[in-house]
Amino acid sequence: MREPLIFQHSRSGRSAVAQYPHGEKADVPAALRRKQPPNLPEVSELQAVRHFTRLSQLNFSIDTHFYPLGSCTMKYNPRACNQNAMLPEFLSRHPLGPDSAGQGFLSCMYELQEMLKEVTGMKGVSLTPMAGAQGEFAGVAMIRAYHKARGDLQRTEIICPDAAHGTNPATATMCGCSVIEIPSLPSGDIDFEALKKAVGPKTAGIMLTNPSTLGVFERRIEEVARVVHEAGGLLYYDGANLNAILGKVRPGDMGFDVIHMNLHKTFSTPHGGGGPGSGAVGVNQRLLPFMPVPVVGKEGDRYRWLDERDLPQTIGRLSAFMGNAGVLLRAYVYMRMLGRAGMQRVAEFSALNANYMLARLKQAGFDAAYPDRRASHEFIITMKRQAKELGVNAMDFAKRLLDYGFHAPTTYFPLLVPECLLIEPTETESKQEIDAFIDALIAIEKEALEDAAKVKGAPYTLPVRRLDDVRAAKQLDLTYQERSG
Amino acid sequence: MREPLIFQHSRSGRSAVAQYPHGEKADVPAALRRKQPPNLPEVSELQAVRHFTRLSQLNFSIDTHFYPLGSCTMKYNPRACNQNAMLPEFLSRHPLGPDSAGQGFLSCMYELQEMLKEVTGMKGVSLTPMAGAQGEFAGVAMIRAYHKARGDLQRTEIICPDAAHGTNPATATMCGCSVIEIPSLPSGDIDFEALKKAVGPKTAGIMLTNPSTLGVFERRIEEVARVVHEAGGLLYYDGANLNAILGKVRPGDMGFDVIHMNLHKTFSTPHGGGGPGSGAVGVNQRLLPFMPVPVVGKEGDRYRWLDERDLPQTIGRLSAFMGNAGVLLRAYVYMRMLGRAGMQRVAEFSALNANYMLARLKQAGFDAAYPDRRASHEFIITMKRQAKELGVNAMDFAKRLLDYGFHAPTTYFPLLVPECLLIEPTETESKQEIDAFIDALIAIEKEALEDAAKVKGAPYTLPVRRLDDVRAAKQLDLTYQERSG
Amino acid sequence: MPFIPHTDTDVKEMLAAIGAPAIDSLFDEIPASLRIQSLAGIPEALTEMEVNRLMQSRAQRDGRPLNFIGAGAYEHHIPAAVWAIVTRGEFYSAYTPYQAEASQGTLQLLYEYQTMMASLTGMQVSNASLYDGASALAEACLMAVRANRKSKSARILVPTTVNPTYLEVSRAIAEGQQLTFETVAYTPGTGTTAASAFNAYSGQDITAVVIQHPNFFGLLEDVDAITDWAHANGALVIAVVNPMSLAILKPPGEWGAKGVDVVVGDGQPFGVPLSSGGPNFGFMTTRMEHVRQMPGRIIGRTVDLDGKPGFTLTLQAREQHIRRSKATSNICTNQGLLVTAGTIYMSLLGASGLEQVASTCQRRTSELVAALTKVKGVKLAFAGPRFHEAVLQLDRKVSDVIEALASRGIIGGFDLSRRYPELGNALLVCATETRTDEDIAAYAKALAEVLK
Amino acid sequence: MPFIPHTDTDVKEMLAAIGAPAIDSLFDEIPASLRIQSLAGIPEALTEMEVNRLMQSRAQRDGRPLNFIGAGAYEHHIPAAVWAIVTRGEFYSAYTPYQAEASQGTLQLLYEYQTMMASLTGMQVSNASLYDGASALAEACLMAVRANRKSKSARILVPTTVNPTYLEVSRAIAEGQQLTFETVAYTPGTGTTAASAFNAYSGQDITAVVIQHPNFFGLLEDVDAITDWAHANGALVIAVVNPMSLAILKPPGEWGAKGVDVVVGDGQPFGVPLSSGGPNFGFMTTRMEHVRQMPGRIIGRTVDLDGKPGFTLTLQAREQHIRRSKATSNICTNQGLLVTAGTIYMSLLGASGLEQVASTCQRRTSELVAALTKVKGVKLAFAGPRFHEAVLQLDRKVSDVIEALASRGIIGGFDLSRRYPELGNALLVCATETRTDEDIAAYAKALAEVLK
Ligand SMILES: Cc1ncc(COP(=O)(O)O)c(C=O)c1O
Ligand SMILES: Cc1ncc(COP(=O)(O)O)c(C=O)c1O
Repeated sequence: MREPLIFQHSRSGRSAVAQYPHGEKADVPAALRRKQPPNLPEVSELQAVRHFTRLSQLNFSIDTHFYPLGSCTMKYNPRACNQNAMLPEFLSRHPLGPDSAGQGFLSCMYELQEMLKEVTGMKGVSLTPMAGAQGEFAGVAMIRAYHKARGDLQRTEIICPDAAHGTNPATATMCGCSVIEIPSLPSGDIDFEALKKAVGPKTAGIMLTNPSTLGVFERRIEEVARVVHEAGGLLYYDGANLNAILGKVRPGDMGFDVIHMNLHKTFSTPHGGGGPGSGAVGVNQRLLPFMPVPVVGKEGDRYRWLDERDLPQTIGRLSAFMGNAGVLLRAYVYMRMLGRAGMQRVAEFSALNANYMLARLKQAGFDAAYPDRRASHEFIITMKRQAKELGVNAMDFAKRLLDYGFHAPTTYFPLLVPECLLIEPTETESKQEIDAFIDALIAIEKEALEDAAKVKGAPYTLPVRRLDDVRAAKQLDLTYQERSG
Repeated sequence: MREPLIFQHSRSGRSAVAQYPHGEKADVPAALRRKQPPNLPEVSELQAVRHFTRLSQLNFSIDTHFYPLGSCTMKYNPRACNQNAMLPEFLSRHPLGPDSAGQGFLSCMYELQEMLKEVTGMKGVSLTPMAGAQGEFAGVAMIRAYHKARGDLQRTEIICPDAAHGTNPATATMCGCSVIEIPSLPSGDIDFEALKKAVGPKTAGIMLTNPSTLGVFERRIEEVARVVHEAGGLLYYDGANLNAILGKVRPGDMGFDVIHMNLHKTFSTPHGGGGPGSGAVGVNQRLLPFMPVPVVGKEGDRYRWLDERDLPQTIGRLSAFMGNAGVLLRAYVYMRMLGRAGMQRVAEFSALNANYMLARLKQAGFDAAYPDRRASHEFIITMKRQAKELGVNAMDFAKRLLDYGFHAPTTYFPLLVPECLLIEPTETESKQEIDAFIDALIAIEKEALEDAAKVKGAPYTLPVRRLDDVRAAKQLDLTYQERSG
Repeated sequence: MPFIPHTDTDVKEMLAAIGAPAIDSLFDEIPASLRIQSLAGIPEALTEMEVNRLMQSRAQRDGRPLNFIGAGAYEHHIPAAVWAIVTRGEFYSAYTPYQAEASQGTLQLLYEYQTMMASLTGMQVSNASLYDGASALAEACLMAVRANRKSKSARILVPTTVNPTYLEVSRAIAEGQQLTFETVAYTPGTGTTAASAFNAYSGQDITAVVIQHPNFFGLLEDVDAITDWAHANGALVIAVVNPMSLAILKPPGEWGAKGVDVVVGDGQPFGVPLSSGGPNFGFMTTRMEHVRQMPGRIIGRTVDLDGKPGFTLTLQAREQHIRRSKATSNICTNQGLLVTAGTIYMSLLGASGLEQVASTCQRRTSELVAALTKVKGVKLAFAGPRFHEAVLQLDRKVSDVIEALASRGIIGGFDLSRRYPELGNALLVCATETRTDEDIAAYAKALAEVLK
Repeated sequence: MPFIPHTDTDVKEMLAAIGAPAIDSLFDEIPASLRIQSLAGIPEALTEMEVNRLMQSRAQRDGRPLNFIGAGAYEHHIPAAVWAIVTRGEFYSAYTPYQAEASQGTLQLLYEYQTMMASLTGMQVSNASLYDGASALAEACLMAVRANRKSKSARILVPTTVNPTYLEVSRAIAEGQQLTFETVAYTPGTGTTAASAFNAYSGQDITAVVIQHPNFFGLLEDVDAITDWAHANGALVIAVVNPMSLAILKPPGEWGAKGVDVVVGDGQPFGVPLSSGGPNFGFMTTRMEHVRQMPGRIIGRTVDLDGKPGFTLTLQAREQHIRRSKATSNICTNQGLLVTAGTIYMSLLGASGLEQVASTCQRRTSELVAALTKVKGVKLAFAGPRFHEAVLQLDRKVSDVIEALASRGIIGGFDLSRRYPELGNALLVCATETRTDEDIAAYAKALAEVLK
């Protein structure tokens, strides 16, 4: 099924007239008035509904397919979270309404802050960052503010392992820092000797994901913390992989000073085809004064927003209001439904699924990037051998998986593992589903042996065949140019 | 895409545990206790969501496809109707709560009754019938009750034209009446002479759809009414085709004594994959005492249910409560959004679409069943010629249309037109969509000329090829037998 | 023009193709004398925004009182996933799966539903729904007349512990075909129907016996003995059940020595909101031998041209669109969307979830009864085993008490005094799993105030 | 186990395949000293039913007061169709379209969105969203520094009529990269920024000038003159706009002689509920020449192996996952689902619908101002042409008035007195198309009571 562009459904003079008032004319000085209407589609309500419903059907999603996209924690998004976040009172609440008219909402936010503190072992939480990357920004900005507040002005270097997610170095740059990259060892742990050499008086801090994006737990984390702290730096925890350790070990206990959490991963708020997310940050005692505002405070029975006046050393505001409130409500509902024991089960069963997959794939002859390590909630296999021997690379496997009815794992990330697939099943997938996926990988390898071209030509059963990305970037076509008839 | 049965996803010991309380044990005498749990699926919440989401995608529907199913009025179902009917207060209202706690709901129902009276030209409306067929039942039962109340006991014959929908004769039987079928003329009007012969002292009434299911307006309706009334019978109006005449002519003015309306057709409540519907009935003065209860009355500012005590001659109750309340709310919202002028436009544009399609198809060489007549909101083409000359019948065209991305029209109904397709575009479809459908029919005819087998083998692009209905009826497989593992 | 996509150009081109001067001329076959120009009594159109405001104010007027009525419609928790899926356009805006190939989603779901309902009730086959529980009972009685070929009487015995509205509906629907309904009184002390109450009819030509279990008072009936009596006397047995109760109660297919013949009820407890009483869905299951007498749609599994499995409407020769005046019923449009809800609900809960819900309902009702009977002026009418409803007797006129409770935000129960005058000031109450300790305490407190 | 599908058998089989004795041993690489046994501070799990009750009571506590604040978040009618589609699982539970072939729905929608936003703002290209309007302004400033190769100063001029929070956010985000923000005061009598106010900077190295239009007071700025001044002085122009206003106002692409360089704003007015301020979506459009400096995802149309059109993420070399520390921004997850809402909203309304909404908002605000300034103690601060917000001056402390109104169910406006002390007791009010005559009258009545 293909679907034309909405502009191709458009005919001049048509719209969904039940959706707007009629007969008013604005009073705008001629020089400021719009002359030519914008090129928006002119369609009926049914046409719009049909078009976007059909478009939706062209997507793979958690609700329709196994979606083991590594580092993204594509777990089931409980419908209750959406239903409760969309209660009419929550939807219609203006962000700038007085606190007295928002005690119900604020109480949820306050409790969410408290729960996140408990889960991470941190002393304070600010919910305002709107995604992981903004959480990272807040974290590194706090680290910088901390050093500045102490007059320690030359600390402008951020250390990142080579396995780090792209947002880590990009964030360091945005905060005006430079990036010192340190390598990973063949074991998957970071090169501790290189770290020792990298730290020094310019070290602002280190950004780490643990378990790392290599799908393994950094075993010498306590020593890492000691080395960085002794050098005067702080430790930033990229919480993208928090799912793996929920209730098993806490970043605060590992020695991290600041952390962001991807609530859209660990706490199962929807990914929405690209967002929204939420990158709530947690801090230890010494970074408390620097948290981004607003933060919810509780005074007796009453909740209120704490702002610049309460936290004069804050790094400031990162959004016009308070961040992605509706996402936070969803995370709150999810956490209440999981409860204490449920949180631990998240780590347990996501680890069980990942280690099971890894074991079975190894058994089937696939090459684990870190064959001697436990998987965290995810793991890497590399298709280097298949690429070399069969001419079928990781991307080919990924595309062929689509034909088998599975979303592909993350491909070619982390960059340091060649031809890699980063596979994260999450705890909400069943053994049956996982077995079917493993069987598909095995079947594709067999296909590749027999007929490599077939695999390289995949996908065949999707709305489009493989797309020409090079042409997309060279012959830029970013908007539809014809006007509607 | 195929999807296994939910039972095939099932594994013993699994369920969506967030959905129910835990730890209670019922207190049931041993002899009355269930021994063996029922064979319900054991799946996780994600598995259920994924399964049913995937199943949904296997359907054609108004929201995804043009669906010109004649006699069914598959028009756009505005989303506002659903949203408002699903306001939490409406959803949680118990049907047996006191009237004092339901004035908001009752006011909607009262106003709906009033609007339906206006639209049909009747004197009273009862909303309780749960679909068209139950509305018919209520209507014929009222006719019988009327005659009985007058002591006119021998009136047990119901006259139906041969074009009548199957529910009409079936209803007559359910009411203990016998059916006298009268033929239609080649013009599409009923055989007036046959009617005159059919009426007499046993005539309870006549059931008519006007415009008829032949897609044409019964031109001699006033004479028909006179003849039936003079013979002592009453006229029943099957409102399935009310869409065609909304605001143009009223059944009450035509001389009908009782009418049902399919709110799920004319008033755009969703068809839901087979239902629910609503078959509200309207009556003229003389049938008022017999209406099925409950009916909403208004006393001063207050609304209350009228029941057996208020209408002692009522034919009684047809449902445990008051019918399909949620459907009625949707119809109410729809009618308020259409308003006075919008209702007339329903008839105008459904007629415009139907007549345009008919004109273009005739031009393209298709055979209209009633080529000299105006189409109502629907019309019939017959594939008799194609069946004979090309060996490709109406069903083959219907199945091949599915491959072209259109739901098929109604096939082989009315029974008296051979190889017929009853096509009802509705007013909410655009000229573009209609043109595309016409082009598809033309293209299929061309295919049939070149390669009849191709058309006869259709569909090719759906989740299944053509299904073996004979086997379905002969080798009954009505439930899945394996227990879950 | 709300919901109409035509541009002026479209209209011009279309009229030209038709050869008509104006849209109005398309109605020229309608006698001019009958034509109307406008619908003066219909208000002007509202925009969606306006209608939302209107409906919100209507809804708010009714509020969300705490509900303690059952009496055939039960407030249960409905998983958010249910209606999120049910209202997907592909289910919501499709129709009866006449084109099976384009409706496999609905058809497969219905096949799954049939499997679940058959198993839940202990029967072999299920149809794809009837309108509601009450009309399903009427259809079951008509079916029994067709199925019980040995009986000529069309007499149906109905205990008075069957929901009185169900009986009324059955009368309204089936009496036209000359069925007669005769009532069998319950034992005053117990609120249940003694099998011996049927002895008066022994040896007579009885077509069918209806048993509601749990009965209208929420009590468990002696279903085995009554079933056996009926079969011994050549009558079929029609069970009316609350499907939720079947999670813990023996299914009708196992009642007595042979099991019942037809099972009906209302599927509302399975994922369908109260919504002022509808739309719900009626269900019906039966033995395979009676399948051709069953009314309503039935879905069968078959194969396609390639031999692959698929689903389709089957046994259509029973239905009105084929058999017309000889059909098993006139039903056409049924309650498909609600069956969709019910099927998703059953899938989410599973047998163990349903058992938990049913068990909790029973416990909560016991707690409710305990709390309310502590209030002065309240006593329990019947002490026997029950599911989740109970009859209380008050020392005050029930309708007054109900109004007084309603003004305190509590919907206190169903007033039995009109239908069962012999019970005095009797109130039927219900607590499902949705009622908390606080809810129950709030009711007890309000009732104490009202009865003070 | 909520949301976990594993049966006991599964667990056993899986552990066996792994060769691990127990699930806990999967964590054996974590230093034992760090392991915790439980999360004592987390409450026990609630069932969905329990959480629903909890959230309903929280929501009811806040109620649905009548809202008259704008200040960056606007209450508009949202067609029911929008969120019915947005929350479909295929949109709701998908992620960034890394596998283009399996994400054509999201990708095509984003391409359509880009087309609409580019046209609405009068620019050539759009990205696929940023977090919100405020952070979009910060990103635009950073982008201007990259794009304005002639300027070395990284100085950005910002009128004080720009939303003060937007400026704060820009500072928080961009100052780390050594941008400096300098404010330009508005003309006290008019509430707008005179082009002449920029003259002090003529000839200096200015990287960019920000213009918010309508400005934070709801007033229309002299956009042409300011744009031309900026371009004449080698500065780029960043427009901050309310997209709704563009239905009636000249698009930034046409401001001055050449049009602006970057347009940002918050898409919230297009189908996104207020929802305590988020999630909204930031939009950004620019000229084609700057496309490689733009942050965020961009979708391009291309062809597949068979030459058929399709959509894919493009220009990824700007992004963090490829360019890492040299990326145009660190943004990764954006606000895709809200863009979905916005795109459906724009499609339903079309240009004429948006024009009606925008016009009605303006009218309603005029009526609100007329009604409120009739109240004793209230006067209008600025009389010039406006969109749908206005500054009122009261004879009482604004925060007290706001609290008093809130207790009457009215959210009366945004208190300007902290940000703009020079305006005295100033209140920023807004009425959109959702406010009826009765709403406005209710506000005027309540205000009169409060100010009595
Ligand atoms: C390891 C890691 N860090 C950071 C991020 C950035 O988070 P976000 O996409 O929410 O900005 C991601 C996810 O995309 C990630 O996987
Ligand atoms: C002409 C006609 N009459 C009666 C009916 C029966 O209505 P329902 O299906 O709502 O019972 C229908 C529709 O199916 C119909 O088309």
